[in-house]
Amino acid sequence: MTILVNENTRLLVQGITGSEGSFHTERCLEYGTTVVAGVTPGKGGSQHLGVPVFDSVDKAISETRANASILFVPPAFAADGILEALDAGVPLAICITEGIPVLDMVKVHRYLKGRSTRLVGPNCPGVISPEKCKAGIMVGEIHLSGSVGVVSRSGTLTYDVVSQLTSLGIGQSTCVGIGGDTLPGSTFTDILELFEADPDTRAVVLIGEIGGTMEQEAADFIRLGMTKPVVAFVAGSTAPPGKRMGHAGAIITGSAGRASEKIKALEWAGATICPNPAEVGPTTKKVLESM
Amino acid sequence: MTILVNENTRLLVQGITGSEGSFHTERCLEYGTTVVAGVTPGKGGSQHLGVPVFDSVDKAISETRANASILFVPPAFAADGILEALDAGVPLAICITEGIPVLDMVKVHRYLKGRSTRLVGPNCPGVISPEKCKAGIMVGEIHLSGSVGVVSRSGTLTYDVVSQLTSLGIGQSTCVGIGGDTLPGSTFTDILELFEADPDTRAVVLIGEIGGTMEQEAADFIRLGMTKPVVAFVAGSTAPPGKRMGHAGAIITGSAGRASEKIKALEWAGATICPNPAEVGPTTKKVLESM
Amino acid sequence: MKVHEYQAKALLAEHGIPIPQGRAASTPDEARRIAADIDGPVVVKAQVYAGGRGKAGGIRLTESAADAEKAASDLIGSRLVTPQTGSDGAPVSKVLVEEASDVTRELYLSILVDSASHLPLMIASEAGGVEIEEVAQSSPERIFRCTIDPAIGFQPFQGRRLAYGMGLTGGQVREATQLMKSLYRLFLDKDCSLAEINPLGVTTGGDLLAIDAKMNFDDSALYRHKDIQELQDKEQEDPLEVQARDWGISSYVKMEGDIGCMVNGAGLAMAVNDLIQYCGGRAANFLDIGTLNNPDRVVNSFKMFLADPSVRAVLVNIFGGMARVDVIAQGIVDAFRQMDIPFPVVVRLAGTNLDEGQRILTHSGIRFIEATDFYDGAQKAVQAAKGVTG
Amino acid sequence: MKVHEYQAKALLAEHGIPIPQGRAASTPDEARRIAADIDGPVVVKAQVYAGGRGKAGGIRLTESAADAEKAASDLIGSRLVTPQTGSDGAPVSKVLVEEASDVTRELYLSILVDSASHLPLMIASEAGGVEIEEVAQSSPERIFRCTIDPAIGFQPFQGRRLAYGMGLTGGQVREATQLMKSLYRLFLDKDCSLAEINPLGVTTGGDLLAIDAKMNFDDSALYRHKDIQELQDKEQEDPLEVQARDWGISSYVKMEGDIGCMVNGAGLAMAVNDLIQYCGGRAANFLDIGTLNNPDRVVNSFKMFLADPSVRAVLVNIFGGMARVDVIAQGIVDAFRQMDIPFPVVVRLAGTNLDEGQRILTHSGIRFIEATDFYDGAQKAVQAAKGVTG
Repeated sequence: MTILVNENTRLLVQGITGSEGSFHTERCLEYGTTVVAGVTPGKGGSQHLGVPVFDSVDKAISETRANASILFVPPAFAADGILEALDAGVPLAICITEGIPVLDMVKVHRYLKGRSTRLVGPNCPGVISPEKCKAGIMVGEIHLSGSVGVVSRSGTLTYDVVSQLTSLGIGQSTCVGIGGDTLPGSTFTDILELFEADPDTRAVVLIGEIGGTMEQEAADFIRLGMTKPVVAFVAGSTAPPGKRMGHAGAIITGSAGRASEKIKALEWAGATICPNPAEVGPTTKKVLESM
Repeated sequence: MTILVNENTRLLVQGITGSEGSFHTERCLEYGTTVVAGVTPGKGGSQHLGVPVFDSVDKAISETRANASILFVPPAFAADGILEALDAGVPLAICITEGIPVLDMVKVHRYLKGRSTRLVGPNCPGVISPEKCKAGIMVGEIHLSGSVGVVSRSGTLTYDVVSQLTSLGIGQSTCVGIGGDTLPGSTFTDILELFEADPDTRAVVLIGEIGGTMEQEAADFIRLGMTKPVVAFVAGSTAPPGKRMGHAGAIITGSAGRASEKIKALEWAGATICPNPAEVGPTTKKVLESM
Repeated sequence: MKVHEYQAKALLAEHGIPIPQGRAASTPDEARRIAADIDGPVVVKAQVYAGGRGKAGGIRLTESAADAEKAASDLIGSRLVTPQTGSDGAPVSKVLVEEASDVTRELYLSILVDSASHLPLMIASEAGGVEIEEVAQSSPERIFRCTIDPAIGFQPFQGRRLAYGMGLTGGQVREATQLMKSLYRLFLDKDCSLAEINPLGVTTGGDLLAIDAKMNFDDSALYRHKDIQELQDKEQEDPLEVQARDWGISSYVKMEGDIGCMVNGAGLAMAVNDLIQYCGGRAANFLDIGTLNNPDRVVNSFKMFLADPSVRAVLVNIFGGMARVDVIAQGIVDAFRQMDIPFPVVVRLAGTNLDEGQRILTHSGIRFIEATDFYDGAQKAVQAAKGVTG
Repeated sequence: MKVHEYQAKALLAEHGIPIPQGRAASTPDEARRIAADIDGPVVVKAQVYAGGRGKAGGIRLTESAADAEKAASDLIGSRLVTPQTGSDGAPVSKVLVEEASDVTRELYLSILVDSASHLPLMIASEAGGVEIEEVAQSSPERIFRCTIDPAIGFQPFQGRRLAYGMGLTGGQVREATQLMKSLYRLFLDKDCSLAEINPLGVTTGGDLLAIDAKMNFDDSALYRHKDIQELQDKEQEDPLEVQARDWGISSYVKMEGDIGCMVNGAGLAMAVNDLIQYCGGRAANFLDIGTLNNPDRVVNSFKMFLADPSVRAVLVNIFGGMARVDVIAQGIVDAFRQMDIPFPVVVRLAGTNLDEGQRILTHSGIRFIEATDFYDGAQKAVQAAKGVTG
């Protein structure tokens, strides 16, 4: 078992014919992901990378029984793409796009409320269940199938962390990038709940960063609802307040947004904190050995 | 037992200081209803008819533990009043106001979705559980406590029907006016479900009218989900198509809106149909006697 | 509330939706000048509220300004009888003179409020130019629907779905999406109850054009749209219904019998009319005096009965709730004092302040037939109308 | 993106929110003329992006046009040091000259997007004129909040709740509700991330007046607001950060160390900076080159390092995902070919197209220090910056 995606995932790619969409669809196919459909308005009826292309998500789903969608849609059109996926009732939507206006995401969240679709992202690297399904832009080869769940607000930092795990022989059940935006579709807590319920995940690595209070909320869940060990690193200890560090969400606006506050909350909740990002692999190894 | 309102109802009156609000609050108090608060923005802190008045619904609820609200608010402000009641989380809101713009009600319904408040009306006479609580503008004296539920799209026609029942010695558990608008807060089906679940309701009288398809949906519920007998009358057999007969919702726009279609659906579902409105009392009597 | 085609099109144009070049004319001469300005074949279209104008001869294709003048001259001042008017037809006081548009396809597009979802519903079809109900019956698969969630507004993906459903391709899809967005905006801005473009033409150049348009407005929202109120053309309505509205009786519908009815409450009024028919008579009207506690409204209702030559008897049926019986009773007395009532009046009162109401009637000395309940009232009114004294 | 007070107020005024009479001046002479027009006591306010101007002497109350000119002359061209600027202060190139408003109360009003509810949140308090965070700490009961559901928009009942919360009464409640509705409209129309009126004054006449205003805008939405983009005042920003943006590097933050960093991904960039400090060094900047596969962006990053006099060594850390390592490698080679790189460059590459990237670097003959992982990279960069050859 894994969470979110597995060998039964039938992936739909929104924006499949764009350059990023093309590039990563090809990587996903190479990895072995079952990509059943693409959507690019106006290109319905054609084929791209051997995948049938449709004009709309609902048509793609009704004809291919796709059960997950990944979006490579430019920021100005991405919210419309997510709303289309939600409207079509796809169970999982993963939005890679960075730079979606916040007020567009307000609408997306309002529309999401009461629906059963899970949204991951935007501004995220996607989701991978190693050796089963890659629905994202992460490098497939660095992953190894196993029993550690990874959840992160970052993209490339996660690759580094996963590389450390893999090089130590520690496989991953699923790696989830929840993204660096201020209004992510899924939070740490949402994903931790799934890992807690997944029988094949033994431990979880959580990679947080400055800004917002999502790590503090995760800490509450870890303390009250989590039986599995959590290894955590929070990026941005050296970031100055009031400056946006790349990610829209990575900005210290109040004291709660500081790395030190987040680390304190996670530590108090019982997570094992890594003093620097190069320690995540070794720390996870120790935690697993002590179980 | 009754549905919606009973001796434990603590009623709040929105628009208590207006002329209709005043008049009917007084009638409700006379009937024995526990009116605990009124709301009129700008008049908070005063008393009206011996009832404390507040500036806002949330304040009224937090200070008086009101658990139902009735609205006598002019049409231009009524949607705002309903939204305020929903926002404050009152379990039951009864809107008497006629003439609320349809697009205002679209917003109300969107906001209502996913919330636990039940809205009755607008453009309705309200709800009465005889000898327990009157939360409406109906004449209290014509009612008799008993075991027949009454649900109706009409106001005065219901009074007539209730008079017939009472004069035959048939008491009512609760009488609910769902109102004559095109987008009512509660439908026949919603109220039938409550009557079906109420142990002290033995039979239900349903007073429908032309326009829309609410009677057909009720027929589906009667056929599949209702064990108690239903006596029905549908007004408007002589109404010409395309003409609005007073109520915003009483207009035949397609064949489904005709009285004959509604009667056919209800009859097929097993309801006992009254050929004319003066027969509702006698028919109900026969139905009860045959149980 | 309804408006004319030319008014609906003006609203579309204000919201950026393309319409054919043209203007409304009130005289044949004006029609000729508009046609001359257009310089090419024009269509002269009778402006009446009813549909079905084409088959009824209300839409004329003309090749010259002189022909347009002739067509306008035929139409203006006539009454147009269509399947949607009664046998009297509807009076034509204006024609719309428009360039004749070359369209290769006729589509359908509309918005209304869907009572099942409680949301605005946009409906599109590739089968335009006919009544959408017919398409819905014969080939429902050719109709595409999208509800619009006010939380997110009209979204491009919905526009694409409907546009593809209508068989549009390429740049037309974006054009159609923009048009739908504008139509939704108009629908919201003006509190429409229906905004329909039928047919929505696809020109030989591939562009979209609103060939015909129909708009209805929510009566309850007119108070916030003075501009729409001003569009109302009373000539298109039943004169008695216009009269009733002028006298403050908004719920009056002319019917075909001879018993004038005054009832409080729409459901009760319908039931009373049904009951009259059940008892062998026919109502002359539907009249709900509403809940306003104002005796003048009662007096005005009696004025309506006097204005309607078909009325032979009157049935007043009041069950007081929000309306108070004493106020109604006073209104009846006022009516008898202010005018000569030439027909028998059956009165049935019940409900709030009944005793006071009965006292007022009895002490007034007016001549009326008292009824004990509404069945009794209906029977007595039917007898009275037949000339049988009650 | 931030804007000046006078620009924020102009936006408020456009949306019908009352602001004091006044204009911005770029010269003392202009300030004198504006003050003369106002004819009464005026406030001369330094226009800088930072808050805390009052205590820093950036806001001067003057009684005459001559005094206003003098105040403007003091401020324009100076650098204002406030608790929010850093020790260098912020350059003052404009002052806002405004009528001095007599206010009896100072309230607080703002809107931002609440990340817990994912909805716009309106915040009101009767305790205006100070930082709202201080009020939130000391007397949270004086702060009132309403989230705004896009399904229904801002509703009058919310306005009343907040207005009563601010201690307003009578006609002020309706005035405040209208003002809040306008502020919400502005917030939506311009994609604000913050719209704050603090203080919102109550004048001696009982009216509301926006005494000071602050507006921030969502960078991701600027593409649809050319008018807002044009308001940007680059003088108020770090010159290196302005330079970075001009060169297409949107994620650059100047920091206080000596190791220039070029990383792909914000989280990794923060982690690399953290790691450098962990290894005993300090980063000169945060620089995320993002995911665009464009070697010019890499070349421009090196231009940034050359432009920053504090850089003594460079660490390039790329883990290719969406970004491709070969493209980055080509960028590094291009940079070395186009300019003279005077500092040691540590390069750590991993991920997509790694082999091709390494081949490009190795075959180019450029001089760089290779790192095997990011810890190795950080250590080597720290050593290099200290002058220890890697």
